[in-house]
Amino acid sequence: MELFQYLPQTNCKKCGKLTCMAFSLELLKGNVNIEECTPLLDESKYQNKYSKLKELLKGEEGQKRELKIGIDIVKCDGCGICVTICPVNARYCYSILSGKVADYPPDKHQLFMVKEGKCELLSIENCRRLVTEGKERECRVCETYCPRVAIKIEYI
Amino acid sequence: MSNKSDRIIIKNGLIFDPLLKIKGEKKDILIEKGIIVEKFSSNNNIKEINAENKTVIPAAIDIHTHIASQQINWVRLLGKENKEFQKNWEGLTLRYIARNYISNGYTFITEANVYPSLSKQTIFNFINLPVLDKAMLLNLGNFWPLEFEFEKGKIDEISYFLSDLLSKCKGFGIKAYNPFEGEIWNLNTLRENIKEKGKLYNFTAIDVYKHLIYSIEKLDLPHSIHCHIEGYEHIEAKDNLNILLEELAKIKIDRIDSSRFKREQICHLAHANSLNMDGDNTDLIKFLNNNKNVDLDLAFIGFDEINPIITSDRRFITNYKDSSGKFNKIIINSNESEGDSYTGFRKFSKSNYNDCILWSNSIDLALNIKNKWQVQFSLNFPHYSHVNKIPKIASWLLSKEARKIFMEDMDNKYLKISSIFNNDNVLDFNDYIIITRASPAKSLGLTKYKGNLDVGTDADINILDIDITKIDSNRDFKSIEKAFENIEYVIKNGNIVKKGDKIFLGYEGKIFWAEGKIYSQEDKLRVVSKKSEFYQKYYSYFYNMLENNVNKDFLKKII
Amino acid sequence: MEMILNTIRLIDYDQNKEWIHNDIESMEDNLAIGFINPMDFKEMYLVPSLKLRISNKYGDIIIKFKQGKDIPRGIILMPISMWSNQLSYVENKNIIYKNIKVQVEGTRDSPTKLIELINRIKKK
Amino acid sequence: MINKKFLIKKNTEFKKMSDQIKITCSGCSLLCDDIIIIKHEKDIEKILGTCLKGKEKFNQIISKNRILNPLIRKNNSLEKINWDIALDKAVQMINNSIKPVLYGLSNISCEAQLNAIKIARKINGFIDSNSTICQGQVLNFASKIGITTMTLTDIINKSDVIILWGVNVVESIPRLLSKILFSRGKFRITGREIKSLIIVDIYKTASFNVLGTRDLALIIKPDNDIELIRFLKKYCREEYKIPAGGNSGIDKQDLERLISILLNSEHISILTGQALIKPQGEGHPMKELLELIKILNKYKKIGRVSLMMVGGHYNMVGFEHIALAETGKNQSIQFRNGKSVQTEETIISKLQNQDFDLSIIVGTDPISHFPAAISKNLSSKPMILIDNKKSGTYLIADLILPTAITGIECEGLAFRLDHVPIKLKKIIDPPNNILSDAKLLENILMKLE
Repeated sequence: MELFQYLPQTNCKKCGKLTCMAFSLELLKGNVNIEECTPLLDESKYQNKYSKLKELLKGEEGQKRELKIGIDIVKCDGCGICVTICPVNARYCYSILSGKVADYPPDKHQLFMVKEGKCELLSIENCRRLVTEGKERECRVCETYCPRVAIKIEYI
Repeated sequence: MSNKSDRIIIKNGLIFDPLLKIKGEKKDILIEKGIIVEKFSSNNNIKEINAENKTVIPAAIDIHTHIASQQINWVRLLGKENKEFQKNWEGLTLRYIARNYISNGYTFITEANVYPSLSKQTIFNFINLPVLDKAMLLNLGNFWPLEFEFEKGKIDEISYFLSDLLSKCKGFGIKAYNPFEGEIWNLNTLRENIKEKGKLYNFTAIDVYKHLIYSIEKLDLPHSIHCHIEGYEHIEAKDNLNILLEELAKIKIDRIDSSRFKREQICHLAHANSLNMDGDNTDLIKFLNNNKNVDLDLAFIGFDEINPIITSDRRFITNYKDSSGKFNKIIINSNESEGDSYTGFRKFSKSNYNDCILWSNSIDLALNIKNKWQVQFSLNFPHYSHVNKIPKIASWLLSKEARKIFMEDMDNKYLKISSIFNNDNVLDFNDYIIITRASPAKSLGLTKYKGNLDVGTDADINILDIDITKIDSNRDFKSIEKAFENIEYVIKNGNIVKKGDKIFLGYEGKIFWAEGKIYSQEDKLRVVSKKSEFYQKYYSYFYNMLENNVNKDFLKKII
Repeated sequence: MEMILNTIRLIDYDQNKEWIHNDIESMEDNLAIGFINPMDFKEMYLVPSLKLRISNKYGDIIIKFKQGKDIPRGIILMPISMWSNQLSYVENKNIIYKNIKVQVEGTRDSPTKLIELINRIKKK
Repeated sequence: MINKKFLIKKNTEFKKMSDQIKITCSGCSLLCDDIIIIKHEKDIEKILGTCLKGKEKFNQIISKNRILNPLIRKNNSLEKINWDIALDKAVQMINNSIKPVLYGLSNISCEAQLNAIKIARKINGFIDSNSTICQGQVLNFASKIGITTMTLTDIINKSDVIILWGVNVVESIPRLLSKILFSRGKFRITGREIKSLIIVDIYKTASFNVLGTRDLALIIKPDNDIELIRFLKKYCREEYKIPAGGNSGIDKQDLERLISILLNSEHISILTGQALIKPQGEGHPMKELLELIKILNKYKKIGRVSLMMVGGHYNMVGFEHIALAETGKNQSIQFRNGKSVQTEETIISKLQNQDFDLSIIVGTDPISHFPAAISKNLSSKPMILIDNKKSGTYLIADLILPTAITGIECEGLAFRLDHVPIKLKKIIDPPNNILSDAKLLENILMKLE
């Protein structure tokens, strides 16, 4: 999010992405170079922002980074809020819509499952941050709403 | 207990059995293993009851009561510290209900308003309700899972799902209560009439009634649809009634089995006395006299000290005004999106115009509908009257004298328009037996088991200590009242449950249920699995949770 | 110092859970505990090694304590347990579990043992 | 919203479907009926879907805390006895007493509750359940004022505002929020985005972590609930003329928002807990809250406000319903000559005045819940404990009769916190052929006759 603040935010599409938000996400993952945002380089009014961005990305530039959803097993109490709130889960399983436990064995798209009173991450491949439907998502619902603050989304 | 003998013979009683067309014949009745038989298989251990100069009739059947549901519990809760309620209804406990029903000659009752999600509670109470046989009607007025089918008119799908739902909940029939009126739950407005299309659904309440009627006929359920007309006890109901009757006149259903033991109606109107609040019943009477396929139960008002309100009609509660302000406590309970229920208290009064109309409507309809088989006696217990008012109510029907005496101190405004006061019609004793015993049994599709004294039916019998043939019921209503006040014998499945003043509750009744005729199990499975998905999506429990596992001894499947 | 005691349910400090483990030591560890605001902590000149003595006219107990910045000033929270029950009382047929006025002070004594609580109750 | 082609493609590596059973968890009053158990022969291999609290319930089966034999206290230590002697002893103790009290009953099935009521009727005893000091008080006020209630399906499908008033559901009923707040209903398809949450509490509990931007957090001063409710009662009719100073520690801005939400939402579900059970000053917050709901429902142009009490024990509501149907009263029932009589007493006053000579505790742990003064009174008289696990009461009781765990080792009916009956299933056999609560109480009842 911090990265987004220092972009032009004009959605000029010169970088090839639809929005500046999308570009910032790719930037965070390390898929694109900051130089691909041409206005930042060309226009003098963005000079400040460009140098700030450079600083922020220092040392990490160019490296491809991986999404990780960390679940703190000690804190987790198995309330199942992450299972219910995750939009991917709800799309593939009826019972999750009304907050119920999903069928077992789980659907291959399912991200979270509660097992033995603790939350378990089944697979991350279908997370909305990775699989997009035409529009980039900065989805953090599971992290935001975890009452135990047990979920952490980060890029390593 | 010495009341348990294998064989009972009731000797020389005067039999009244309208279904078998017996009117006051002297006959013996033989009971073996709880069933009426032609001949005993052995002559050991026979108990003899001498019924010389006594009247022998089938036991009574209540087609519309509220006795075992969550709503009743709310009434009990509200009445916990209400002295009048405790005095007159003794907390309305299950044993109290059973005791009162038995002492008034009843052996079968129909709980008329059960939400599928709460059916477990009803079944639990049923099992603890001694002696009486019972059945419950599922309230599917606002049943979302069938929304799509109602819209498209998919009769097959509806009937498959209804059948499965009934067999899961152990229900007996279907009740429709203000169909899809609950869709506008978020607005505090009411729809104009039942012809109005929904705001969220593309169908009308009439469509729901119609599709349910076709589905039930397809399943051939013992009882037809049990219709509650929206806005009862208010002038609005008249419109809705006329709309429904108009629609019903168009429906023609051919039945293969058309014996006189089979129900004729395709639609049953619940507590029909509350529908024409202008006091003018001519249209309804005319319709019933011309159409065999509708019948109705009449809930009589007993003018008790205090009466619980048990309803699910939002229109009723919106219109209900408690003039005294004494009974403004109401418990509103919304049940799993299947509908709301409202409970409270009120007092019927002879000086209230509306209450008098309610009272007279039931008598008017009972007297003027020609075919008594289209009329059933009920009390909407405990909503309209206590069962112990039955002897009094019987006298109003059987005697003009009794009516006149009772009407003397009624509301003046009402007396001015009343036609009852000068109506000379009375029911004869046989008609009374029809509307309290035989007709409810027929309407519920129970003639094989109840409501008559044919060989092979359950031995559910009342013996009255009175010789009806020697009495002019119009004049001597007091003695009839007395005979009904203390029924000498009540026999339930060959067990004497009431003898004189003594009532024996150490005997268990059965839960009657029906599933209907299913033509294709495969299709049924398909529909049910589709519908359980709906439950997964929107309900707080799975569809399979509705399953009631009841011990087989308690159950009796009709179809 | 006068404070207000509120008994609460916490999933990590739940007495039912502790009874299931039936380990007296862990029970004393997890149930003889209170939570207070760091500001109150400072005001009472407490150090983490100290214990708290909580008392009112109904009883007194010694418990460990933890700091929590979300807890309002002047309030001490305790999971419902035998320990907190020493301070709760009955008023007009109602059991008062919440907002109990108590005296709180630091002490070097060790927390009250379960067996002592049982002995306080058991008087035949 | 759901695309059909993604459905029903399961991984084959998982176990066969036949090994899994859907059961109902009896860990708390939510009675989740969607718990999946993977059974391996006779043991439970995996438990899916339960929260930590539910998991604890399953841990109980093999925990060292289980009571497996009838026990009797002799010379301050417990001795094992066999079942016949234990039952005889129990019957003897009951027959010797004149004023027995039965208490607990909210952690057993409805069938067992019914048998307990029958026993109380038989021995002319006094029977009361945990709900006297909890949920039942709401119903008592409801019987005086009236109440509007709802069930979970209504909240899922209709609610747009959920108010947690003095209840920390994240700690007490962990799965409740995922079912009611985060679920997507028929009229609330977007789920959490369209549902807002209001929390009223005295401190920032764990429940506050689920608040979003549209939500409202109200931290009030202790014992000020009644102030706030009275304030709302006054101001919900004359809109937005709120005094600048706010009320009960909440500032004007938040109060304005609260009142606007209360008046303009379609379906408001208020969930309350133990915090409102205590009288505050001269009034009672629960009474005021019920009156507020009544006023709101009258004056609101659209929608409805309804209330649900959040209790902890899994069948607390069940006792109310069973007792109402059986005796016409929901709690604190005194039997005399086989009939329930009007009484002002509750279990608390009975224990406080030592107006009893035997206590039969069923499925609860009063010693750990009651104030010490009352526990002392309780322990001064003979006590029979019927339970499946050790507890504070276990350390005091004179005769202990173990039972099976309902919902795991025996079946039964229970009522969810919103008064919906739910069936509990049996999945494994109990150890040592222990009887269920219902059966054990039935045996005692039969021996009494």
